[in-house]
Amino acid sequence: MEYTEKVMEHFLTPKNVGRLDDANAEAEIGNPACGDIIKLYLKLNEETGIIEDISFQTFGCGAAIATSSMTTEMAKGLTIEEALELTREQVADELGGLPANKMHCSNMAADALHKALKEYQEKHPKK
Amino acid sequence: MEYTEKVMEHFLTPKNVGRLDDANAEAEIGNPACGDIIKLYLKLNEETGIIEDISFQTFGCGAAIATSSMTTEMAKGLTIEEALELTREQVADELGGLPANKMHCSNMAADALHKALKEYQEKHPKK
Amino acid sequence: MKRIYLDHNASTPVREEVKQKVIPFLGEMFGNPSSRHKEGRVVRVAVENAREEVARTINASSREITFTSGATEGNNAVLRGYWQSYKEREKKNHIITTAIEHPCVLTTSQKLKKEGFDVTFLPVDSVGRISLDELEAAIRPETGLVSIMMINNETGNIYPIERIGEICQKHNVLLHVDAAQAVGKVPVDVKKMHIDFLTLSGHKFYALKGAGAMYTKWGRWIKPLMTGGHQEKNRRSGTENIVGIIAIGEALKLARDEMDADAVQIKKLRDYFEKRVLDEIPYTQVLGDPSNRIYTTTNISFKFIEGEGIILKLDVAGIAVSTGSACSSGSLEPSHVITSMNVPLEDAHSSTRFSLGKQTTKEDLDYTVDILKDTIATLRSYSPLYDEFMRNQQKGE
Amino acid sequence: MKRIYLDHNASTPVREEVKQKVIPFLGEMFGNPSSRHKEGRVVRVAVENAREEVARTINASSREITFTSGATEGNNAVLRGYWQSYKEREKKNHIITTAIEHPCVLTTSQKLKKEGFDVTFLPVDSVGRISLDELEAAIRPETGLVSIMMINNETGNIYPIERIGEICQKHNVLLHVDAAQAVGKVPVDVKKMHIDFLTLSGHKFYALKGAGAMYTKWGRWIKPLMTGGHQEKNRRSGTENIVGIIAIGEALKLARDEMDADAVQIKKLRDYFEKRVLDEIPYTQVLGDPSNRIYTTTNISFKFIEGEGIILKLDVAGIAVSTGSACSSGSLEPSHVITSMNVPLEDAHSSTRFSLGKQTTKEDLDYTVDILKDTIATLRSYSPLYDEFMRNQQKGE
Ligand SMILES: Cc1ncc(COP(=O)(O)O)c(C=O)c1O
Ligand SMILES: Cc1ncc(COP(=O)(O)O)c(C=O)c1O
Repeated sequence: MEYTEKVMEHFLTPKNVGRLDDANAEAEIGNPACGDIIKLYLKLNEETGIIEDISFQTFGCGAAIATSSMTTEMAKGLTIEEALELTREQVADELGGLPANKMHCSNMAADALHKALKEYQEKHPKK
Repeated sequence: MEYTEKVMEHFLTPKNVGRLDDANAEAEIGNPACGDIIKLYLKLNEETGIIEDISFQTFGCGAAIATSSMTTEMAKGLTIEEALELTREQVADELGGLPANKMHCSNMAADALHKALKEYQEKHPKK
Repeated sequence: MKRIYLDHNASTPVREEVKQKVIPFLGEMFGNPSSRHKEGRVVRVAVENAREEVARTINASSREITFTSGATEGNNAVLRGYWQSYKEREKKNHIITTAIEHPCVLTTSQKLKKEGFDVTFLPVDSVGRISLDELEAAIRPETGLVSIMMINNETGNIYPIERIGEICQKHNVLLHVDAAQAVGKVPVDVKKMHIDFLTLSGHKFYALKGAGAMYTKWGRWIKPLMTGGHQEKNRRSGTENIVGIIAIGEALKLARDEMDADAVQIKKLRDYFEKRVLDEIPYTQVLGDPSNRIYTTTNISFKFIEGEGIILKLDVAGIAVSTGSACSSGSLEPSHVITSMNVPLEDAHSSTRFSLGKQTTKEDLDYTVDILKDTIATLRSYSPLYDEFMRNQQKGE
Repeated sequence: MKRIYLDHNASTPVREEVKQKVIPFLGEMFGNPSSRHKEGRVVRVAVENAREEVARTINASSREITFTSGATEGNNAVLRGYWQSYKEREKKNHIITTAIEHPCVLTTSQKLKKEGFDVTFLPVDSVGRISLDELEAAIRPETGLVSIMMINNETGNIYPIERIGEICQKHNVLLHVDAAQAVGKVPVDVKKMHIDFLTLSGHKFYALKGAGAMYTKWGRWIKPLMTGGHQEKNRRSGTENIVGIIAIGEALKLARDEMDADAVQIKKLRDYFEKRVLDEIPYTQVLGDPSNRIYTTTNISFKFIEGEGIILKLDVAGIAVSTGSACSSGSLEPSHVITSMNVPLEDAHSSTRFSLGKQTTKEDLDYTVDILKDTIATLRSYSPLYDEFMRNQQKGE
């Protein structure tokens, strides 16, 4: 089991780490038992629905950190609708692939993203 | 399983090999199934009962040849009574020992000697 | 980049003397030890000398030593062999082992349990100790075998084999000891410890991977795992791993003389390292039994983070360590050894094993502490658990 | 004294390229391939490359290759694994094998028979051939496995695996092939030959003793001999014999390219040697099937004498060979391979195997013939059987 260079790059120098103080959407996914917790913070433009800023905090293995970083990079600038179409597989592909046993439990940032966006949509129903 | 130097010496340059044309006693022991056949030829002094000459022919492994050679060497010059006391163990000891699995089936020359002597005694009962 | 290897419990480098000793067996000494000719005999003699070294190291007789492909094979041979022999004899179908055994004992016991064997897995306390009273209480008339490791590979905990041996003897139960992490590092005496079966593995004491040995007390007999040629007096068929065997002989010969000095020297370094880590990195804890550990090992948990990140970052900085974290092993659960000690999951996931060796220096460890401080701080800065904890701390103040 | 090694079927020397290839793995490349750090990863990559070489050599895919401690382990793993799996599934408890298998197949089958397995041992004819009609006739609805060697180690006989594979496929029976004497010497194609399980051993093709591999066709599953860590995708637990594995990879890579030339070159020498011996030493006979033999091997019986004496005398003269004689192996019976061919016992006892290798020269063989002539004459001069035979001859004239 080996990580690609891209995974190592995002693990060693992750983008968008930390809390986002002016976030208007967030979601947490995972638990310590499975070894991964991912928390996403989003700042959505309330008019356009565009993700203006996004950040993460992750407790997890190298892949969990790298996929979190990559997911935030990929989601930034997308509309809610676009971001809802972003999949785990796209994240993994963008990282040059993930070891098979990392696909499931360490690649949950896209799920956290969808969760945050759906909760946001519920709270901000389209007029 | 290793042979002693003495065993190798008697195997490589055995003493008293071949048929004895003026033998007055002989015996064969063993069979091809077990892998060893030993044939002894003796020339006994009819007066004194002393083994004046002795030789062997052996089909068998290195130990069988070496023990045959050693047995003939040890028996030469003995009286019948003395030769009947010669044992396999003495032969093995004189050779510096034999591997355990060679003690039984490849150390039969003493048995052949006893057999020859007993048959001789039967044919030449003491007066 | 210079590498700093702190994973000696996973595998040791081959020591130079051992390398030199085995090289002729890659060249002119190539005979099959079962062959009768000179090429075979010289190798046979070398194998028997190595066997003698193993025997001497554990106070056994060389006829009690069988060479194997490692401790995994040895432990399978004992457990499966005992099970096979039990099935033939239809009695004593209960064995006792512990929750903290190496997978080759633990998984094998679990599999035999499915096949009808009765197995008790003794629990451990929060530092990984077993209770001798519990052990004794678990012995029943149908108990035939106790299987306990001498030193745990993850925590370094040392188990009281001599006292366990006395208990087994008192109740007429056989004792199997997985001594893979002990032989070559601490004195082992199969007689004094009342051991019936013992296994060891070359690559834990500077010999080669894929070769080991087992001790079977004279008079004990278990069905072999493999049958065929008459190698190893029928206790283990198959052409022998000559270089592996020669390496074991040489490595143990050297280890016997060096053990005492190592115990002083490496312990000093380990204790120094451990103290610096605990002093200089907050929310950090040693896992295992500090008062009863092998001198090579320290297992430390770094709260709020997952272990794989630690080993990856250390690796990038040139340092090799291992972790009990789930993610790292490819399984989904953290180390069974750590979880059986009831360590909270967050801590279990960050458990990191540093295992020192003969070549480890103070400079190596100083560098490691520096890198580690940075690594832990960085990974914590990513962690939602740490963030939450710090916020709660601030609120509390 | 220069030694002449003519016992390559017992074990080959390690070839120089293999030695050079493994030496770094006794030095800086010492990691445990299960470790996540760099030390582990580089070794993991090397192991996977070696696996790829094995796969390529037998036209398999690398996921079908498991490394073992040799062919004895491999053959035990297949037979015992099949038996274990059969017992679980409660069907197909009949296997077919032959009378001339290596002891690791023969003895293991006999032991499993005692445990309840139903085993047919196919007989062979006077040159050691099996009958394919008899094989097909032996297949019953409950037959699950056929186990047949590709090349016999004593006679060098080659068995028609492809045709056997077709028969097995037709009757939906699995095929296990002990290819220890074949791989690295002749082309092996598991697909074309319809093989389900195949075993090989490094020290038969200039790699190391104590390491081998097995092929398990994708989709087949048998219970492993050893359980524990997750090595070899759980098909064979235990830390890998790295030097042994690397050696296998390198040796097979080289062997694939050299096989065809060897087959021409070594065969020429073997045939030359055999002809000289038969021409120049009376009462001498080749054992085995001259029209279907591996090019390395000739097994010759020298009437009226016992084989141990031959190998001892040749050894003293610097020549290493082996014999099927009883005395030589430490057992009391001559080789089961030779006796199953109904060779008269006197001839069986003198059967002497000469197995040539890549380094064998014509000069070596000329010297061997000279020594052999002398040896046979001397030993016959000791033999009561020879004496009797000659006297009868003379009488007859
Ligand atoms: C305690 C213990 N037992 C058994 C083993 C397995 O031995 P091997 O690596 O020889 O398969 C190991 C090491 O891996 C170990 O640490
Ligand atoms: C045909 C055959 N099968 C199996 C084996 C056993 O293999 P190993 O020497 O690897 O135990 C051998 C050689 O000894 C052999 O010649």
